[in-house]
Amino acid sequence: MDLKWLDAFLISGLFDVAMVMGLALLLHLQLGLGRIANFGVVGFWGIGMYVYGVLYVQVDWPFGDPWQFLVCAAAATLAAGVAGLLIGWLISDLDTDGVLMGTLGFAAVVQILATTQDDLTGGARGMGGLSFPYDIGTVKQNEFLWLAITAAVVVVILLYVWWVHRSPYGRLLIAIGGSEPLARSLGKSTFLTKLGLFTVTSAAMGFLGAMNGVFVHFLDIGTIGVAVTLAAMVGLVLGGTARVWGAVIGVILTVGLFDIVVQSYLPLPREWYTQAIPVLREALFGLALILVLVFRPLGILGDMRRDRLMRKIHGR
Amino acid sequence: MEFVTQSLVIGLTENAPLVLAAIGFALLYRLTGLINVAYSETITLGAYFGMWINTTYGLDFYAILIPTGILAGALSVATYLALFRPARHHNVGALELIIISFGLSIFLRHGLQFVFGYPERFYDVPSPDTIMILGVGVTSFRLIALLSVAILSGLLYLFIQRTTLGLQIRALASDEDLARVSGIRPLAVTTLIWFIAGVAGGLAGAFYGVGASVSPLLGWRQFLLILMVALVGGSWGLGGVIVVGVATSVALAGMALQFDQVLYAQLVLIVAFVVILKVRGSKLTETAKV
Amino acid sequence: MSEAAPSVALEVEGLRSGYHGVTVLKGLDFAVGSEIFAVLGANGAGKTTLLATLARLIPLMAGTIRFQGEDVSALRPYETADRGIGYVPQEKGVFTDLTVLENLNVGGMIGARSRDERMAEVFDLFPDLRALQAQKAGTLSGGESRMVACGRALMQDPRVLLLDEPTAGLSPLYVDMFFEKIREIHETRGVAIVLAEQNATKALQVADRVMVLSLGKAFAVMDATQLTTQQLKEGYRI
Amino acid sequence: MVADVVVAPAVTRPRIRIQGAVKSFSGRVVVDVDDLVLGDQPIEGLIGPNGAGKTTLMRMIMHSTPLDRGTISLLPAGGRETVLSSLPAHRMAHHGVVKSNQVIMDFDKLTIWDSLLLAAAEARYEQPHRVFSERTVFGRHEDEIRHYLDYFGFADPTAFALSAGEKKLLDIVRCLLLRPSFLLLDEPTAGLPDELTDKVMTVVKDLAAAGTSVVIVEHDLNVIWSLCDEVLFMAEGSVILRGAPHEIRANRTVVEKYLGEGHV
Repeated sequence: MDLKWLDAFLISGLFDVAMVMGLALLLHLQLGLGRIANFGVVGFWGIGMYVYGVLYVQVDWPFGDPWQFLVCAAAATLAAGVAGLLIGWLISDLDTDGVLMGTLGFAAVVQILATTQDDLTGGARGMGGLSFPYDIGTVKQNEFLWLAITAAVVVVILLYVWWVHRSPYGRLLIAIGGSEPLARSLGKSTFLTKLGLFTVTSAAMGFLGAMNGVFVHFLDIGTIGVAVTLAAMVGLVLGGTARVWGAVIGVILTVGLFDIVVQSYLPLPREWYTQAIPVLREALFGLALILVLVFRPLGILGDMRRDRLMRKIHGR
Repeated sequence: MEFVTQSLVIGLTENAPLVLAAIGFALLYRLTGLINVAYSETITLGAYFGMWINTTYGLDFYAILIPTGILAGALSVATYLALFRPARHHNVGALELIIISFGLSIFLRHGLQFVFGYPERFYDVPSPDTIMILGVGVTSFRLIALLSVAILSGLLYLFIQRTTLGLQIRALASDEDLARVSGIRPLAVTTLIWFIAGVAGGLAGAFYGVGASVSPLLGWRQFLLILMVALVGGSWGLGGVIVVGVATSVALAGMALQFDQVLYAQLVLIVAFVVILKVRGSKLTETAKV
Repeated sequence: MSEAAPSVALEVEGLRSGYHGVTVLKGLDFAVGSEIFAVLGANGAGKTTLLATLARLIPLMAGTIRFQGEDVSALRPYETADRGIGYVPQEKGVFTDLTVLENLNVGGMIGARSRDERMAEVFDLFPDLRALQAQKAGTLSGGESRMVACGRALMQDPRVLLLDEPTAGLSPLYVDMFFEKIREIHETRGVAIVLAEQNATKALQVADRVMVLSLGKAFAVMDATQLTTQQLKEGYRI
Repeated sequence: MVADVVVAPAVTRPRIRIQGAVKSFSGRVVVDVDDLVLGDQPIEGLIGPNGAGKTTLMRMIMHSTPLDRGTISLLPAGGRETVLSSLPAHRMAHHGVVKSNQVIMDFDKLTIWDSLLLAAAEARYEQPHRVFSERTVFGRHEDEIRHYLDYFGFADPTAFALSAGEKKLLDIVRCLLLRPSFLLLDEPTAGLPDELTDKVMTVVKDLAAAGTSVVIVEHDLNVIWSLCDEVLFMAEGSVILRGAPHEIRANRTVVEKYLGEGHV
């Protein structure tokens, strides 16, 4: 495979876009449909990444890749799912304030544990030793394949979200997001539904975290900061929290525009790359979040159009 | 016994600004119902304002408190008038308001980083003396900070509880419609609240800054703790915030002494607070509107 | 107190209003002079909506409200409060987190006369409150908190007082006392009173004129003495 | 307290029994029901002056307002007694106990079809792994929903409910789709035009004739007098009278409580 046209910047830029898009799509289910503001996305993603990394590197597995990857990724997914179940149980009957505290607190707990358990995680020094579960040639070819796999996973998530909108489950989530007491009076267990939603989406976030660990090869507590949550949130909000394609469009316009176009193709002073650009990125993302929510709270795509959807799937 | 006194002294002196910050945050929360994540940047900017006045004009630390408080208060009011009030008028939901404040927090924090860079900065103050209290060495600054925070908290408490303006604030927080028909102007009173909260946050920032150093992450590092103290303590009023704030400070110091890693203390506190919220939350499921 | 109120305190024309897109009041016309004006009607007739609209808490869908000749339809509640409309809502008339004294002080922020003087008047009117000053209003009994709510509104020195079912849920002893007080407030202070009430008998004992509301429309507006039991029963649909 | 108008309970009708149920808000007792059985008659009306506790009692039955003390239990037609007051709010509908809302409530992001499919859908299809079950759910409930849509004449059921009347009606149809065995209606006709009120009442009568127990709170007493088999009169938190509509209507106490004593 000739990948001359593809430079390393572009691959990692595209990978970032795919990763954040996956998270934003999952956040869409929580925030856009269920109206649960998860401010701890990075916690679930991070716990997946670290569980994967620690199991992959520290445990002496009797089998090699790809089984080693699959087993460790499954464990990471499970761990994130259990965390989602626990956090979901804690916050499902709390209001937005409680949800903010619980999810933000969980993200902090994950970061604290990654720092303090440094005999396992490498703490602030970081942890190496991860690699792709295959070897098909050059570094670039390996990275490209992983990018393709990740993109496929994101497409699967997108399809799932697309189907959720067309299912009784999605309808229930929208109802719960709209009025929980009313949904309860119709016999719906809002608590269990939210719990299930949190468990499933968190597990998927954990799986994405594991995939990220594979790509970056090196785990570092700096990567599990609030920037991940922000990127997913700003992408989703810009595109439209309530729409299936909101996360896709929004993430392309935020992370895509910044990580690929600005970083790779704009002639910025060289010394900016180490410190100034990431900082500028966050500041701009924060600003975008404010501007969109004040002036167009439903994002580019606007509100969900259930009337059109109902006509499409059930006829007039 | 030594452990107890150590925890008390260290906790109170090191974390005194936490109480002040939590009071300001809780006031805003109780009156406007808004969880203002950007409050952490009010604290950070307070620290920067203080440092800027201190190093530019060579003023004594105590002389800078008044301008610092006013600047931070003005900043807080500006965010209200420029952002949160228009957002309310656009009928932005409560959840979106929190996300807006989250965005503002990130914007300000990273804007500061962009302007000032990462290096930690310090106030230009004479190096403090160390005083022994109950067998624990404490710098004079921290001691005075504790004293100042205690006085400021007391003044704030008196202002809210005893003055006419404070009464308007509490009336508005208690029942907005009834306050309006009683002749209270919501805009004026709400602006006042944002100002007071800003002053409290800014001064807390100045005390944090002079006690250690100033960096763009100063406020954000404290935010979760402030949020937890305000949410859990706030249901018992301002007094509750103060009590929970002090208890948290002491517990933090005590656990820091016990564990080899300070982070474990935070870990325990986060878990404890979320569990408290959960237990109380289940009890508070009062009448639904169905 | 001695100063006489203008002959027409409130004039209402073509008033329509309601909540959540439901029109509750379907076109009301009436005027309130210096008198006790009782608004009678069964549950859901629109009494509470009417008073909240007069207090400017609910926006008008159509019509005008004039207060002492001035169009107040577009004013905000605190502006009408400043001009002299006092309002005691149904049930939720007190700041539960504040003490009795503080509740009264909130009302006392409006008006030119000294607060102590007005406070003394309120305590003369409701002597029971004197002993309860330091108590949180949320811990009071129903009758006590109604007195606080009334007292708070009176501290504003209103020219018109809107009372929404001041005796709902109170024991008979308190009910009698309250209706005496309403009469007293009107007579000694010259305050015009709009009294929403379900209990027709009591209201008719103190009112000068009555309006019977039935499903959002004025069933009858007339002198209190002329209203017949049959008309009332029809208005209430019993 | 309850006047001794003894009616032999119909055996097959589900009933709700309220025992020693007390609820007070900030010190004021709003509901204090000693022993009350609802559902002996097909349609029972609950009336009373403001603040009598009617809506609160309904909410207590649905357990959306917790009881201070006492129990509320369901005696189904041929089945075991269920203590409702110890169940979470969402379990009521599973036992067939359903209530319409006094205040207009709607899911503003769901269309009319959505809202009705939501009410009709079984929990087993609303799981995260069953995202392909829409056709099944639609197929199972399409006829029933179309029946109600046609009957009440919704303008465009694929769109959102816009007017207050439409939302109110939607709320009632949602209740009907839950196949209630015990239906509580809290002011079902407020805000509805007359012809729709009649349609709602016809449905309620049919439902009652088919074995559902209906309890209705309504301010428009004309509806109560014409529709109910029995009327319960509530004042100061308890039911002080029950009887046939004409008996209640002629009763001195009722007139007194509504209009005040002396107006008889």
